[in-house]
Amino acid sequence: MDKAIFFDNAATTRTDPEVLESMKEWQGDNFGSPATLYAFGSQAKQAIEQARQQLADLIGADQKDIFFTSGATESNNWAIKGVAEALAEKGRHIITDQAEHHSILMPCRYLEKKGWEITYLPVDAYGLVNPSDVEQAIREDTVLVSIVHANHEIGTIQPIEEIASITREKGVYLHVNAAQSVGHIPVDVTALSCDLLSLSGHKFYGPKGVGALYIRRGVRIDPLLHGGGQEKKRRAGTHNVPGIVGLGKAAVMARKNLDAEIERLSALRDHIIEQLEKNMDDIRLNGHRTHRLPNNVNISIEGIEGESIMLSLSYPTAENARPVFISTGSACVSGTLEPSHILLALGLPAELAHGSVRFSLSRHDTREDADYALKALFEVADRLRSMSPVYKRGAKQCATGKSGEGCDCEAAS
Amino acid sequence: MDKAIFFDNAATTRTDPEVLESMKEWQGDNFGSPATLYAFGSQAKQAIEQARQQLADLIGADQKDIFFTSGATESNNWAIKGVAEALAEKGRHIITDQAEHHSILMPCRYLEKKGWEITYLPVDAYGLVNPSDVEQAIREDTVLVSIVHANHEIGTIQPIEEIASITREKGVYLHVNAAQSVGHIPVDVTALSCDLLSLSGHKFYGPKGVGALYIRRGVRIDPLLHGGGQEKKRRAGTHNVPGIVGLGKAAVMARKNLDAEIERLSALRDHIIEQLEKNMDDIRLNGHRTHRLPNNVNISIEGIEGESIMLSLSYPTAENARPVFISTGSACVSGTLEPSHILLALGLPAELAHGSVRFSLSRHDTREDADYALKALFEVADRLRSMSPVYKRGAKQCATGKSGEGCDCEAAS
Amino acid sequence: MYTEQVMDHFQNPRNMGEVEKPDGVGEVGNPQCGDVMRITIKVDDDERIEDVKFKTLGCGAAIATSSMVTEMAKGKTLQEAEEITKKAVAEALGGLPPQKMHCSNLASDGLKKAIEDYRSRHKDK
Amino acid sequence: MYTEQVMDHFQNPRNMGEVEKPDGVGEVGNPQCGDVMRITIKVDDDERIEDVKFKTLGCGAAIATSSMVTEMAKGKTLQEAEEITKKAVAEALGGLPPQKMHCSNLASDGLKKAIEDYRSRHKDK
Ligand SMILES: Cc1ncc(COP(=O)(O)O)c(C=O)c1O
Ligand SMILES: Cc1ncc(COP(=O)(O)O)c(C=O)c1O
Repeated sequence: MDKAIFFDNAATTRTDPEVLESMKEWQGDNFGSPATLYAFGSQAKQAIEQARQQLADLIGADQKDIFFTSGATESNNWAIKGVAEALAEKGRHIITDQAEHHSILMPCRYLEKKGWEITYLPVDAYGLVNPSDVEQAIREDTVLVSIVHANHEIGTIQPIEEIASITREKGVYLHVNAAQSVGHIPVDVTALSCDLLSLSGHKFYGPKGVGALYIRRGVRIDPLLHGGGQEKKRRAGTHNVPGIVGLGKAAVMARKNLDAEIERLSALRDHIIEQLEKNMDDIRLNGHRTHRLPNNVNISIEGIEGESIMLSLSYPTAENARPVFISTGSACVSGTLEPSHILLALGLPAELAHGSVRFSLSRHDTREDADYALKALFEVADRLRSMSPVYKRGAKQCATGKSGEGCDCEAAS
Repeated sequence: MDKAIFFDNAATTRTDPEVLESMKEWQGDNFGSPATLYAFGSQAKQAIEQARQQLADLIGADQKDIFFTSGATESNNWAIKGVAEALAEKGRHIITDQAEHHSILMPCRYLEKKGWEITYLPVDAYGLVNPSDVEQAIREDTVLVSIVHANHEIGTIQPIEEIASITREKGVYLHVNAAQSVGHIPVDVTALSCDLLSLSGHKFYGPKGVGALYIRRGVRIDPLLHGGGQEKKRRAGTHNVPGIVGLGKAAVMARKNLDAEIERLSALRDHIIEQLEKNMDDIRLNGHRTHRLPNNVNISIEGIEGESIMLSLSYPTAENARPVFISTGSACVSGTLEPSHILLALGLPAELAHGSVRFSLSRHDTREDADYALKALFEVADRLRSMSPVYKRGAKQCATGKSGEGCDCEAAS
Repeated sequence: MYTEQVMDHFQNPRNMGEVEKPDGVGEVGNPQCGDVMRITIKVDDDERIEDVKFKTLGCGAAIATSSMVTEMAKGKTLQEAEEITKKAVAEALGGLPPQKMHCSNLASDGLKKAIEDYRSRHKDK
Repeated sequence: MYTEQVMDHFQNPRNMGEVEKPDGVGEVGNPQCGDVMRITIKVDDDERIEDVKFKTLGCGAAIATSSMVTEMAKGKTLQEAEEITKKAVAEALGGLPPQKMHCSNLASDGLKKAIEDYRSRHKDK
């Protein structure tokens, strides 16, 4: 197999070899648990405290406010359910939005079943939450606002600072899911002014199965994992020392490369978007053109369906020897019959959500890779469109059944 | 430093080099997420399904009933809070015992605050739960009984089968925390007849940060981590593929060596106990002499305190060049002022709990290692006893202040 | 997740396109659901399917089952073709992932609809 | 977690044992709490601590602070010795882990009790 092009880095990234290297010592002779007293354990303890500092440095936090978890899903569940439980006496209302990741929406839905009330704010056609919507939604009994920093599917970056100035004034906690932003764009808890922030190692070249929750000092939150006294009794469980050390290393590397990578990847992203718009008819960019992660491109391709695009790209052919791995918001891959709830939240008709593809780039990807993938995509899209019973060039297929320039789809999105 | 003797394997074990080897592929070129469709992800999916089967084979389960978690702490929290929430309508009473691990007791205490009622059964002088106590404690509104398979501190193995026959008859779920038993003694969910079972990779030479919860088909339990559709929508979060693969490998290795290791370690354990009893005055064995993990020795040494023993052993000296790492139930290491709740639950006076030391052995330890550690312990104990203002040979120091052969401590335990 | 046969039919679809001057046309599905299938047939005097083609908007399974259904239908009498079940199509492809079974439903539905269309036109005559 | 000084005093305790025919004895702590400390002192005619020894049941910090307190007290007048604070002992050891501060408390308490004992005996005379 020729070298694959992996453009699905929003799903997971390749653990950096230096990160793997940093973990080795703690998988070998130095395997002791940091909770123990003897010399052995205290080396492990120093190692995780160093990692805590490294991660704190990346996000501008006090290292005392960093709590290691098994990943962003745990951090998000902890933030939402932990604050809800701790403040249940004060109130049972939580605000989030319709375009959040499932690891935010599902805990919220669960709380709904248990008697909490959740407001799911709309987002605009670019996926942006309107801060004044947040302001209007806050009530006496609101205990938490949870908004993602950067959307994993469309890359839209939310106006967190503006939202934070509202939650701060109203005395409501703000949780930010930064799983997609940490290590990719500047994330500074002081600048963002949030109270809680989630992150996941494998989203920025760190190991899988490790993440963290930042909890600003003084924030009231119940534990999610109760047990031993680890993490100042706030998150029990034997420390995953190699994972935590790897997370620290990933933080150091991300911090060092951040500015250069943002510049490089933003240029690459814009090049891809430009090429797509130049070479393909009847496509649309999903998400915001500038308030956007440097590594995210998401388009809808009219008249064809995402899984078949993804599948075609992933199988090498004689002409395209390098497999290209991407993702799609089509229902066909979600395991349900619904396309991406995020694309629908933008107002996109279902058929355009089914026809969406996401490129998410990594620090390893070059312009050559991008051009290769683009060429492959053009060919695949042509082939699939030639098979499509509905696609007619320039004639937009709409939910309403109308087509052409003046169709309702444009208006709706 | 001369080669250390690590006798704290109940805290954590060294990840086996073969396990580390098995993980490499999934940390390198094959880093894709199993939740994706393309070829890449489906290889990862196959790998985790193979690991699921390997783990299922070790515990006699159907692979469909295995759910991967971040470790036994998560599994225990999930089992207890998940069943409690799912069956809250049926009743809010849970039964456990006083000698459980904190990752069981703390979720229970938390539920108490939230309106559940918990019965903490006593244990006998050996740490055993009496099945008829379970029977008597079960009420109309009891939804769960949670009993550890093997105690982490004193190694006592509970009569799970007998307890299960009661819970089964009464129609109450039985959860078994098998963190210390899986990979060390036979664990078979069919023989044990339990409904849920927790385990942790790093307790049997697997990686840290990965574990599993066995959930018998049909058992009603809410998720603890809500989010993406992983693990049949019961445990969200990107799969820790290398960790899961390593857990599977650890299961295969444990299964292969189980019988031989039980025999070897039981003999080594009994040798250590014999030597201790032959060479030291005024000690007592904690836990059961035969219903005991093959790798656990726990004794109380009168007149001295555990942290100082542990500390002395861990620092090499001219005579004892090899550091020996053990643990203790003394308050001095618990971070609180209380000695081990498990030793107290046996009826042991606090001073004997402070003076307890635990040897927990691994597959790497030889008789030579044990003899070295014993000799070091004898010397350390002698030295510390010579410093002790209370130790007088043969005169037992009691909580009651009485001493000598007829003292109340014996009666109480 | 797909069998080799599925991938083969997906990447090298048989009978893709539209029969010229078709005797019957069947269109099923809906772009909002992500699947649309259009089957066109040419029927000979013995009521045999002389030619059949498909156009499909949909996932890998939808395309592969379309291709397979046309292969299976070609040369069959209308009655035989109507009896091609969703299960038969899936089996001919070496199986489909459970969540994809509805796609293969669509393919045989499209064929049935084309045959119905042929019949309704010929009733009129 | 312990400083080098703590480990040094723990592994090579100074003044371990009992002064013969002590002029004052101070015992503090309780085996149930895991710490017992017995300080014995010999006081010269100028009310200076001529000799001082300890016996301690307890953790590393308890033993190290006992050893350090005796070192600090030796040669001091009773009044000076009484002024040895828990903080001073901890500092002399290069610091103690926060959760261990109560252990160093005990050491200076034991010394104070021994001095009190001396005084109460001498009041009688
Ligand atoms: C925005 C966002 N939040 C949360 C998560 C969950 O992270 P993890 O799967 O590492 O728990 C992801 C990735 O899956 C994500 O993209
Ligand atoms: C009996 C028992 N249960 C649960 C646990 C928790 O396991 P982990 O720390 O891997 O979550 C441990 C070990 O710490 C244990 O010994």
